[in-house]
Amino acid sequence: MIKVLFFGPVAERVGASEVQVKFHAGMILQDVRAHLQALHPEAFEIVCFAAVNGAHIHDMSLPLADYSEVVFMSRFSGG
Amino acid sequence: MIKVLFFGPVAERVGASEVQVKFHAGMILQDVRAHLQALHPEAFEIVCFAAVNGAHIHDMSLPLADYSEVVFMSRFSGG
Amino acid sequence: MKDAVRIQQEDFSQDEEIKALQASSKRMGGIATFIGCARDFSEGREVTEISFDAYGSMAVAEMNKLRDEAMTRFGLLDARIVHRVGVIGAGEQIVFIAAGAEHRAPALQACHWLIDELKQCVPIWKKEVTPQGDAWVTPHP
Amino acid sequence: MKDAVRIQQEDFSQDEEIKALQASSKRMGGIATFIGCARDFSEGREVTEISFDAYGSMAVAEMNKLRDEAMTRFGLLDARIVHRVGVIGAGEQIVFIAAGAEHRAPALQACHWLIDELKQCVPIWKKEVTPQGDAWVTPHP
Repeated sequence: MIKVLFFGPVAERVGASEVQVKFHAGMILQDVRAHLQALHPEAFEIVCFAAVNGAHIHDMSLPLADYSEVVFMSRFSGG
Repeated sequence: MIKVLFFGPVAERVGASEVQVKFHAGMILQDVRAHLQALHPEAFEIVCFAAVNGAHIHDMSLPLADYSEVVFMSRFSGG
Repeated sequence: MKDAVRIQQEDFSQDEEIKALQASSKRMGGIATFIGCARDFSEGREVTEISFDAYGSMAVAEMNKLRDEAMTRFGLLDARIVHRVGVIGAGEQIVFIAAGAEHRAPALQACHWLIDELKQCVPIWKKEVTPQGDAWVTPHP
Repeated sequence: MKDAVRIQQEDFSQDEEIKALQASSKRMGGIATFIGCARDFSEGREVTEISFDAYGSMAVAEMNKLRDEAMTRFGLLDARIVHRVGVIGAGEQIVFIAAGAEHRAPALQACHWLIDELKQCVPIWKKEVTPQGDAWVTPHP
């Protein structure tokens, strides 16, 4: 199982701060993104960054391990 | 009478923080400076700025009024 | 002593933070700080409060990375970064940055660099609560 | 409330100064501060304390002029400048500058400008007290 987290404006558009995506062998980050984007197109309009296990990831072809924590994030507005 | 003040390193070299200089009609700032420089040459080696009544003065030909407050100062080192 | 890098709901004290910073070295000649505050007015709208959401674990990790990089890049003696989350009223403090160095220029430059980088790199989002409704803030690129 | 520009013997509190600064406007989004501290080491010599002499009336007048100019030049909402005189131990605070603006860049720039100008224009002199004797500090040109 992949745990996917959402925060701030993305969480508001998804309507949840956490969803689970079923893991399968050979899964890459782009698979999770494509799956969720189809379900929540409006939320993914504002997604700019992704993180896996707390690290920024730019390469959507990154292979995922089971139980990874994935986050899709909009532009930050802290400070 | 002209009141002349010294601070910090200049006061230390003069050996006083205040001296009086006798006023005379037509007196200019340079007169006071020349008089004191002759008495305290070592102090005036480090003098960089002069003030009259609390305002920076660059023109040594400034006429002085009786009871003016004159200060000869070294480079500042506050902060 | 409190951690040099923190995310917390409660307010912070500059006096406490500065004391903690100074405790790291008596060679510290200059301390620059930045405090970000909740304004009561933004882009023409009255703002009654600001609500913050954060990806806490990653935010703290990113803030620690920024602190480490600033220490090296500007030769700091110490630095601290505190960001509040939750609901913050108009006029209240949001974020605190302090940079201490032997001389003033690197402290001032590091402080400016840290707040600019924090806004770019740290996963925190703000929502402005106004009488006309709430709105997530879209940062200017 | 204490004056925004002061010369005093006693220590100051950042919390108090920041509160006073913030009280001037709820539109203040960024506050930059600079604190100068007495180092225990300077140009290779151990320093036990620093003693300050000031031409008080002119120093306060010059600090007020700097504050006014910074307010206009950087569009600040408020600014404060406090400088201590007398004898200050190693590690203690000497000078405090705070600049508050709607946004962070002018606050940070004004704070840097104010401490640079203060060192140039304000008639205050420091003497370092070391185990080898006292020495007035000659500023680098």
